[in-house]
Amino acid sequence: MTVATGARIGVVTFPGTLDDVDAQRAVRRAGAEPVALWHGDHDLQGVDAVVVPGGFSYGDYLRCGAIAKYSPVMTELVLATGRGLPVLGICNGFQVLCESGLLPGALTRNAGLHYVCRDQWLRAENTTSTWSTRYEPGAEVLIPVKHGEGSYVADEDTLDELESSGRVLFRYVGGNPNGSRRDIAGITDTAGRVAGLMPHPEHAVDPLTGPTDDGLGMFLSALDALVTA
Amino acid sequence: MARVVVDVMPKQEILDPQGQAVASALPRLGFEGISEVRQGKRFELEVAADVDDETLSRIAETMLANPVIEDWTVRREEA
Amino acid sequence: MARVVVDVMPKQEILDPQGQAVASALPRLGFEGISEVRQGKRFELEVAADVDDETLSRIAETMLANPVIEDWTVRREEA
Amino acid sequence: MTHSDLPETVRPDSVEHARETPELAQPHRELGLAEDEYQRIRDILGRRPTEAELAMYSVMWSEHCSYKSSKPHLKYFGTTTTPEMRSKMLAGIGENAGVVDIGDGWAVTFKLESHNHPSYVEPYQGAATGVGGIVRDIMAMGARPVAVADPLRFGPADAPDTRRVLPGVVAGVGGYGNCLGLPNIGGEVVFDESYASNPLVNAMCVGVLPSQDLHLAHASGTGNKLVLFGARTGLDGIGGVSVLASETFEGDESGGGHKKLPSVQVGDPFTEKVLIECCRELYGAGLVLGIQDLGGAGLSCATSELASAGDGGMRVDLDEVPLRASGMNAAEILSSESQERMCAVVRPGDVEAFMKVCAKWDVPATVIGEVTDGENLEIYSGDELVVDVPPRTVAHEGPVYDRPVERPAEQDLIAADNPNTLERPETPEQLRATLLRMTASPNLASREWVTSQYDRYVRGNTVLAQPSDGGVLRVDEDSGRGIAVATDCNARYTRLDPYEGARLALAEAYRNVAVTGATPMAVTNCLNFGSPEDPGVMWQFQQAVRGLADGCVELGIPVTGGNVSFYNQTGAKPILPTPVVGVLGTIDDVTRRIPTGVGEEAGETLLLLGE
Ligand SMILES: Nc1ncnc2c1ncn2[C@@H]1O[C@H](COP(=O)(O)OP(=O)(O)O)[C@@H](O)[C@H]1O
Repeated sequence: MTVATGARIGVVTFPGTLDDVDAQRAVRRAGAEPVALWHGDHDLQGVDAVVVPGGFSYGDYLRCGAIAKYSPVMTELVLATGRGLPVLGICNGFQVLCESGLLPGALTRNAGLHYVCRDQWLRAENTTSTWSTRYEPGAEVLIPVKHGEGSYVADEDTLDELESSGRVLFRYVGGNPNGSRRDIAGITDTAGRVAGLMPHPEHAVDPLTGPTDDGLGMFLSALDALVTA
Repeated sequence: MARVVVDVMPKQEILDPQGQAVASALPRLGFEGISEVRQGKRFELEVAADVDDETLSRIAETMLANPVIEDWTVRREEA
Repeated sequence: MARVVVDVMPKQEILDPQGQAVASALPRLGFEGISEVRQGKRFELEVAADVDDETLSRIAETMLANPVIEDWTVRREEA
Repeated sequence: MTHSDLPETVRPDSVEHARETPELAQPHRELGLAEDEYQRIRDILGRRPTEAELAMYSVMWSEHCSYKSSKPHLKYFGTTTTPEMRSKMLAGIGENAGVVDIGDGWAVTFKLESHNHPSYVEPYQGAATGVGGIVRDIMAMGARPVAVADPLRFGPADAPDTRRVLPGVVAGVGGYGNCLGLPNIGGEVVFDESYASNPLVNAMCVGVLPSQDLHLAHASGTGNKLVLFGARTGLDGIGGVSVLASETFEGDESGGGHKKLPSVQVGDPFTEKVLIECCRELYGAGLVLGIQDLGGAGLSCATSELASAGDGGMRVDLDEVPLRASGMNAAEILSSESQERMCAVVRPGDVEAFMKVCAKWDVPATVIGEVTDGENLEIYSGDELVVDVPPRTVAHEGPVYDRPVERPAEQDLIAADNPNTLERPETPEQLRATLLRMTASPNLASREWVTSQYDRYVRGNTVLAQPSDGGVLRVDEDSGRGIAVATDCNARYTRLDPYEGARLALAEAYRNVAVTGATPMAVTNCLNFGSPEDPGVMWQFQQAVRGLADGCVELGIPVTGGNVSFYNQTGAKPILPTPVVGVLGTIDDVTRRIPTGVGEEAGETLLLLGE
């Protein structure tokens, strides 16, 4: 695998994706090369990791992420995760990963029924996953949330299993913006390589345009993992 | 107690982007033969026995549907 | 051509904030006697005659509903 | 096929048929055309208009499209703008939106638009399609839309109807804007009794483009193709035109299935988002000669404006227009206000490449006509010529009215009732009570419950948004060049003195841009007033235009465009005169922006500037 300085991180664009430019900027800021991946291509262009960014893929009219999961690029992505490719789904990307079955549970309408855009405190719960080693255990970070359907739900057994195996990545603190079960903001797969997160680390990479640069750690963590791999 | 179902659908002449999104995705997934899809809402209400049809219609018309762009129907389900 | 209706409802054990919001607004508007409201989706499909029930179920299960959180039913409407 | 083969109701009312039936009674009054306006159309054409022509003239000569009452007053902006004020202006009044050169090779285009009445009828969709419309105006300049702002006015916060209208409007602005990926960086929420049955939903969009890429909406060059792309055309927003079918051909109300149409349009923000990306790619590849958005008045407006601004004629074939509903007639197709559509003029040799880009984005696109060396706009439905008009008479040479202007007598009374007569808080308790009352006032309370429903982060260039007085956006990541915008209007002041009120709105927006660290450089506006047929309202309007224009001269920045919304009233009672002013500024380096708020460290000095 390539070393971090030459790491190439793919950023998927579906029709209706919005935060792809931001995810690419975050990847660049972290020191890697962003590679644009088009929804209609059966081609991951040999990237070392992939970000599925936020937005409203295909308008999210049926259900968030429901149509995106069928795109050619997702077929390739699901296969590649089987070979260990790190993937981060942010917001709509998280919804797509859940719909695709790469992560358990589902994201439903915010409890308050409104779209919520605000700066949100999160606590790092798992700091050993591919996407979170740069955070101290229990560290609190400030990152924007912006979504209308971000309430994480899963059955009790799944929630217990996520907790006991340390797969809760971040938890909301200082107020739960959407009614997520157990204040869950993000989770990982069993291997800790595929992660999904409702808040937007790519919007917290520069205090000029975001509340903090606390989100950069996620991208840097992935680069670290790519070096040592 | 009775179960009442209110179906709310976008009016025929009104654009239904949701239904359209589903209809155009189906062939891509290999499902042929679906020529049109419209997406609306379904409400299930648990209703006390003394709530009459007129009240149910008023609820549908004022709360559950937006008559400017949606049609609605109310029906009581057999228990 | 046949008209097929797919109803998709949130599972009983899943919180339904939309239905709850309706239920709690009703008394404020003077509508009493509605003890519970659940809100789901209704799809109306125009389907070619040769599309079989199994295909329709697959469409409902894989696309129109998310079985993690939703139940669904498919039925053909009488013409 | 000849006329007589077809039943009355499906036969298109052709130019030929119009010549044959000069006496046929037409529903021009129902379509809002005055007797003399109708006569003028007959004079222009030398015959009665066809059904399709009548539909076209009636929408294009409406107050909304023709500015027939405001034009004589708006001229004042032009006559007061000096060459020096104009020096950074690349496009101004007369184009889809104003454009200014901000330096480093970048141009910025911005405009305010109203969607007041539709938002009262159907708050969510009205507001959503209002945002959609102004965004397409910006796209039509060749720009990438980069931000929106939404000045809003509602009735009293506790009125039941406000509870219906406000949440819908806010959700609509958010739902559409958020889905387009445009950060919301400003706006206003103001409550007043006068807006109770007439809320104001104004929306501003800002776009950026490399200055050499400016696209103006012209159709010229014989043989060039007219391409309609985006959503299909349906029966949306043609409620008014349905009188044609029923009156002209005595169709019965229940027949034909086209009657009682909702004049509400439903927005599809996903289609618009894809349209934005598709347009960016088309411009980037140099595949577009001219472009026009389809807004109010749909194809009538787009075809006549493109042809009118060009140097030739145009031929359009309505059979090529992709329809969403079956059996639409020519007048309906021309008047449909289906959203998310654009019209481009393309060289014949580029059509294939144009279609390829559209296919990549899954955007339906169809050649519907071409530029001709004739003079008229000719529109065919099947083999029948249904429109044959000089385009300028539709788009640019509509009627103009010098409406009576009269300062209302009550104005003196209002002015005499000055604040000196009000009681002042004197004791600490009274001061405390006043302060508490003010903090609790909906007009002063935090707007976070509105702004938290809008995405302000998307695209990663938002440097300042709520609660800042002005929104600041980074335009160039390398140089740090950015822009600032603010919209303002205090309508109560404007009621007291429309001239000073408009100047004040300008001064406030100017200050709000200046305090971010940016230098104000251009102005847009949305002039919301009551009925122009009320001489008192016309006086308010005239005074406000003068105040705004004179203020611009004093500050040395030009009005680059705007919008007029008349007939905002309930019965005979007009809204408070509400000339919303938008100011755009530029900042060399966004890292030097000045955030709003008292500093974070103890011991900082607070200074009061000004008198
Ligand atoms: N209040 C105003 N001040 C300055 N220019 C205005 C004003 N209202 C309209 N205009 C200009 O008049 C022209 C015609 O408006 P246009 O954009 O065609 O109207 P609309 O888009 O509302 O149909 C535009 O260039 C617009 O900028």
